Amino acid sequence: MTTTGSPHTGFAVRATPRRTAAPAVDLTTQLGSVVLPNPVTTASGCAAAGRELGQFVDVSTLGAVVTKSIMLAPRAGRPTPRMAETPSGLLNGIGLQGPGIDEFLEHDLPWLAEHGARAIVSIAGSSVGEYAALAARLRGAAPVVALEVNISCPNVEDRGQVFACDPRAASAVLAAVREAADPAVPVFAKLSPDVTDIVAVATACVAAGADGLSLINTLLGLVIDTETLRPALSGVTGGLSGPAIRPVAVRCVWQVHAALPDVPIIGMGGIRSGLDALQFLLAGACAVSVGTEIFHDPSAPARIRDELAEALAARGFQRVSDVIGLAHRGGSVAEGGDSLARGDDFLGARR
Amino acid sequence: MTTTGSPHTGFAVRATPRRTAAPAVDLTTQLGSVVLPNPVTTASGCAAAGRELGQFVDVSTLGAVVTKSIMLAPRAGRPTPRMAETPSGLLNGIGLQGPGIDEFLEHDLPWLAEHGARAIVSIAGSSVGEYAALAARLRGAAPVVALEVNISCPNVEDRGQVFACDPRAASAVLAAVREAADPAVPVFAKLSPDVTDIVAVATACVAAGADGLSLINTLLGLVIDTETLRPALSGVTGGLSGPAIRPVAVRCVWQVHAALPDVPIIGMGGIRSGLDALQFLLAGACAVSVGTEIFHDPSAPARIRDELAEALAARGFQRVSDVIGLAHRGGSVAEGGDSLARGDDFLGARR
Amino acid sequence: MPVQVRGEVLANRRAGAYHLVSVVAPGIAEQAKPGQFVTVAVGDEPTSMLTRRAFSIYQVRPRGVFGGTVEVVFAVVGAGTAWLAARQPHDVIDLVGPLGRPFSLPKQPATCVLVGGGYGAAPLFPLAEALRARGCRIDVILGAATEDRLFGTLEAKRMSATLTVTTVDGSVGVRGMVSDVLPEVLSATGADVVYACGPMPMLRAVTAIAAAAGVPCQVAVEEQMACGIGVCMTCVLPVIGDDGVTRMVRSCVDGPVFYGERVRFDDIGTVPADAWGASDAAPVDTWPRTAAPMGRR
Amino acid sequence: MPVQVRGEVLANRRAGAYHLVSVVAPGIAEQAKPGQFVTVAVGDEPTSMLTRRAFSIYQVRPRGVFGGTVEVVFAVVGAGTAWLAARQPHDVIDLVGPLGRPFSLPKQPATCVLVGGGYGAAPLFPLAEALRARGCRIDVILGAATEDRLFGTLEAKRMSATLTVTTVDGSVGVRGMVSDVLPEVLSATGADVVYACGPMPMLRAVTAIAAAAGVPCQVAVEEQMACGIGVCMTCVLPVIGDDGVTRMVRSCVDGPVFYGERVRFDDIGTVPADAWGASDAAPVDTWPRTAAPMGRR
Ligand SMILES: Cc1cc2nc3c(=O)[nH]c(=O)nc-3n(C[C@H](O)[C@H](O)[C@H](O)COP(=O)(O)OP(=O)(O)OC[C@H]3O[C@@H](n4cnc5c(N)ncnc54)[C@H](O)[C@@H]3O)c2cc1C
Ligand SMILES: Cc1cc2nc3c(=O)[nH]c(=O)nc-3n(C[C@H](O)[C@H](O)[C@H](O)COP(=O)(O)OP(=O)(O)OC[C@H]3O[C@@H](n4cnc5c(N)ncnc54)[C@H](O)[C@@H]3O)c2cc1C
Ligand SMILES: Cc1cc2nc3c(=O)[nH]c(=O)nc-3n(C[C@H](O)[C@H](O)[C@H](O)COP(=O)(O)O)c2cc1C
Ligand SMILES: Cc1cc2nc3c(=O)[nH]c(=O)nc-3n(C[C@H](O)[C@H](O)[C@H](O)COP(=O)(O)O)c2cc1C
Ligand code: FES
Ligand code: FES
Repeated sequence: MTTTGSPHTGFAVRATPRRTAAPAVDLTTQLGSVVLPNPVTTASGCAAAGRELGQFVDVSTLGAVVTKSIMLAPRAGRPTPRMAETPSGLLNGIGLQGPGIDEFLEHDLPWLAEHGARAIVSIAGSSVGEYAALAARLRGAAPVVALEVNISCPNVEDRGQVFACDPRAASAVLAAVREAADPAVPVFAKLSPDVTDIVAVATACVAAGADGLSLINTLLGLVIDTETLRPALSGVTGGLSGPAIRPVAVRCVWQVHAALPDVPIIGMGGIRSGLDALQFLLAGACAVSVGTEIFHDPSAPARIRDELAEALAARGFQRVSDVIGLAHRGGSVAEGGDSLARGDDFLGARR
Repeated sequence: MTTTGSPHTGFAVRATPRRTAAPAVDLTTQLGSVVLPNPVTTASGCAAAGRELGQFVDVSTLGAVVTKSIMLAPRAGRPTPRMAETPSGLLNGIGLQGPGIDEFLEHDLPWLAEHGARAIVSIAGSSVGEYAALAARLRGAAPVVALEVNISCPNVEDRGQVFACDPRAASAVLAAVREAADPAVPVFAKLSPDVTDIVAVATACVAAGADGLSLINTLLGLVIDTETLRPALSGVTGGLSGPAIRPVAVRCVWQVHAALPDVPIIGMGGIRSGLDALQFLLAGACAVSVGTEIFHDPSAPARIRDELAEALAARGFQRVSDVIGLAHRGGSVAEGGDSLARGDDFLGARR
Repeated sequence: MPVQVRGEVLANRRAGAYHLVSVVAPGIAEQAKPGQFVTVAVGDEPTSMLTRRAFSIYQVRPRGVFGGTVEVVFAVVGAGTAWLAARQPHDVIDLVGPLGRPFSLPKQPATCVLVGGGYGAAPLFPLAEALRARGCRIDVILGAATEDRLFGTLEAKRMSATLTVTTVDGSVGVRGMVSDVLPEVLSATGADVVYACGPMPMLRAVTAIAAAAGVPCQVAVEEQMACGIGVCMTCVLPVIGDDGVTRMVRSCVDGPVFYGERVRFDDIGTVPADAWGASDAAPVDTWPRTAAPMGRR
Repeated sequence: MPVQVRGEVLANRRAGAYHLVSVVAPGIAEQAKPGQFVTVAVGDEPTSMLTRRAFSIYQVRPRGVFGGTVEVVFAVVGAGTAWLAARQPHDVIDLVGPLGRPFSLPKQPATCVLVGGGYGAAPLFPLAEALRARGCRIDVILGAATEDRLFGTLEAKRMSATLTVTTVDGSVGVRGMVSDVLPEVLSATGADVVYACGPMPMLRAVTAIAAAAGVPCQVAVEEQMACGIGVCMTCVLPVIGDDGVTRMVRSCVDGPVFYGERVRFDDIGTVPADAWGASDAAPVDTWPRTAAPMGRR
């Protein structure tokens, strides 16, 4: 095994020599009707629309670029401060600053097309109508391969209730988007973990027409600055991301995959390494998004893709599809691994 | 200022010299009818019943010892593995292993009494009746100063639904416990963050008779072992604790205090330092519990108490009660701090 | 184009209240222009500190026995800078740079006043070098709270026509702030342009004084940054564009150097109502989902 | 009583596949008994690794120029041990110890067979010293997967009547496992007692062989530990008490040394149905709250 992984922290020990030749693993993965060359994408809001990231990563070699949630109109976002670092996490409150759909279609998508990238476009609205309008505007736009519907937004038509926190509101959005969008383009609903029953929300979205699910958006958090004695973010609360939330994210993917095994899932939340990505695939995701880790390491998406290929090869897998949901099933490979890691081979591995 | 704090990570820079003389801050705090000498307690399940911790900390000098949730009968808990380390967190699935109330009353409480500690006894049951029976058994037992009702347990009478995830089930437990318990002993409901609306659960518990709230229990999480390709814990999912969850915990305290400003709150979740504890007080907690950090530093509760006193003194506060909920209000001290931390004093502090 | 390199620490030493760390960083050293910055990944892996720390580039040596090197000057303020201060020679650190827009240099020889607050002096030295190469006259003002927080006074003296030093406590130089001496220096030198780097309130004051004197002014700002490369939108501030429209622009890629009069200093920490995309409606956002009062002040 | 100390690293060196680190740890060194362990806080602050790492105590020097010192032998398996391996002399690390129950020593001089697997050999050396001080005869078996994972063969040879070495790959000594040679050594020496430390399956095999030969046996187990001091209940395994009742006992405070025949090796990783507090009812627990199927295998 070339990667000495710590199963507990998910960290590869850097000292371990890396396999140099690219292992022959089939990385393609299927998201509903779409086939991606590999399962590693960027998380919405963590790679803008790909251009800046392009300085560090060849965006055409990623599974897809998931773009920052776009709204109909340009939007200035929240006042600063917009972030606070937390232990193994990041709290942010950007407020969906963005150029609006017109400029996005004019400047951002073409750049992605020119550079051979596949785009999963994230859309956000404050009413069901806005979501539908965005989906309609994106019909036929290249290089869009899927839509991701960010429903962690307050519904201005319903006392600011967040769509993702209510199965009915969530399904209203997804039904409208599925209706308005290009029928050939799969629609993913991006869910919030801040609910009592994420399976209920997932099921409602799928029933309304979502082709897949993106799990998870950030957790609602708050940091108080102990010097100012006030909340650190101008918006008081913010969204918590990063490795801190990874166990929550893997749990959500696990639960939803267990309940809806045929629905494709894009998993995300705290992925820093190929082994972290592997956890999400084993839990049931078909693809993963890398978010906050990009801020730590701008070449992370490419690195994680390569580490994942290596980790799969080291475990004797030839295809990504072989591991999707495998942790639910166990099976011979798992059993073999089990005994090794537990030291059941006696004086093996570790001694 | 003696503590150079990082407002973002909440970590005191260790290199900073510590004030040696104990600062004259009044640390007493009031939890309903009970006055504690200071706001720092141990979190349930992270200090057993105090005895082992007593090797590292004089338990009589803590605000209180919150004991591991006790059930009516002895309980073997879950199979191992019971833990996985996660980034700045810990996932555990102990399964409430414990000796049962008889042995607890016979061996554990007397030890705490002999050693001058105040006990907040955490109780857990699988039916409303079990909770009530526990509360009744604890009537008149010294040195119990409060009960903490751990309602993050599945209700065997309702398809295993967790009490804390349903305002009605939660209030049924709290009503029964309040009824059965010694009227002089305040009853705290310990809530789960894994709900869409924690304020609704909090409000229901208080309406049912809870004198206070403990926030928060662990977040539901899952780690997959990338060697065995299976969940790392025997129970598949587990509870996520540690600094990773601190922003979620502070947010819960903030929301509940905003909605129920007169209800005393014991805050917890990832407290590692006096500044972390201060965040919880500023958000509205009257006391705090130190959990996972005890595993990292067994003398943490005493250290955190001292660091808190220092941090209060350094900020010019004379009483703990002056800071409870202060972050909601702002005010002159906050304004002063604000300008300092922002560098508004021009070439001040940082340059 | 910025690059990401893992380079060996060559030296890490104290300079008054600051630390100077020099790192082998080929690719960064060759490209760096005055006013640009680097970001550093902090903490041993698996680190709990996810965001990289930004530092202005002080010295670069594009060639050398070890390849190009980059030097930064920093103050220890929290866990990340404490970690950096503890790095030893041969330790390897991860740098990304050069980042951001550099200072613009005058096309003709000009009289330039350089104003630095504390470690904000650092980027002024490579700037001074570039200006001198163009035949500019350089006058420097360095200010700090206390003497040990002045950086580079000796070096500044060497490369400037005049050096004025201020300290808030008066321990050395003029008691007061750089803004107290700037009007005098501007008129004495007949300055053509002002360059400034330091805390935001200093930049605001310098900008106001320069504007009053009719002297154009460039400022290098310092805003909290989560990514440093333009993908996250944390580092914004309200800046007036060529078209007169205020936008919340990213200080990491559209800055950190701005024309002072373009920065709406008084509105930093707000979204001005006339900014592009600002809505008068109640702030609609991704995360607030509580019915509880959540207003900040 | 265990203490918590912050002590300087004196030395950190390689020994085959392992690292040996010695640390100034007054208070721990003076109290330590063979079979006890220490825990180490890993990672620079603010560390992302919350649980301390446990290591058997190898050598202690209660007095010395630096005060008492403690030495442990460890393999790098993950981020925590990688961090520990990178510590330099003068670095300070945080130790808690001595923890756990030590090996019991025979009251009379006896013939003792000590069996160590890989780094499990470490606690056998202080044990051997204590046994020799009581006039015991010592025979040692050390086994490992490969030669570089054998620890302390030279030292073992010096202090034992006989030393038998096994490696799985046959690179040195007998090809095979310690359990392959143990029956022979037991009968050849007429052993009175067996002491063993190593991976769980080895301890199970050693216990079975000793039981078959009618020789009492003490084993030092290694279970995942979150706290190491008895407060968390992660480190349990099913052990039969004096009263014949199986309990899930904490290996950190009730162990790590147990009488082999008391440990229900075959039931490790389960809660036996006859264990104290085991319920036949569906496992009731604190956290599962999904309606989705959650069964493990
Ligand atoms: C463009 C730019 C150039 C800079 N140049 C220098 C320099 O040359 N020398 C120097 O000493 N400092 C410089 N700083 C400030 C430096 O980045 C911070 O002091 C440093 O990030 C603090 O890290 P910490 O972990 O010690 O503090 P913490 O307070 O623990 O940091 C927590 C988080 O807040 C951020 N943060 C804290 N303070 C600042 C700050 N003042 N500005 C931006 N982000 C901050 C950190 O990046 C981190 O994300 C510069 C900042 C920017 C944006
Ligand atoms: C009583 C006792 C004595 C030990 N003595 C030694 C010794 O002398 N030499 C030595 O090399 N190792 C010893 N170990 C094992 C050692 O504690 C682990 O190898 C070490 O914790 C791994 O840490 P890591 O960060 O490198 O690995 P990671 O896998 O990243 O650790 C993640 C988590 O799992 C735990 N963990 C991982 N492996 C083990 C293990 N084998 N046993 C217990 N917990 C584990 C860690 O403590 C940590 O909480 C002992 C363990 C125990 C319980
Ligand atoms: C700065 C920042 C901005 C984000 N913006 C968006 C967004 O616009 N739309 C969205 O659906 N998610 C957004 N997210 C959430 C991420 O896409 C992702 O779901 C979350 O951060 C968890 O993944 P991570 O831990 O890898 O970052 C944002 C996250 C961060 C950190
Ligand atoms: C090992 C472990 C066991 C716990 N057992 C209990 C318990 O029995 N009852 C309870 O109410 N909470 C229990 N908790 C939750 C803690 O009391 C606390 O709410 C949570 O861990 C968050 O605080 P922390 O981050 O400081 O640990 C346990 C936590 C841990 C880590
Ligand atoms: S710091 Fe991320 S956009 Fe500027
Ligand atoms: S490790 Fe915590 S009780 Fe043993």
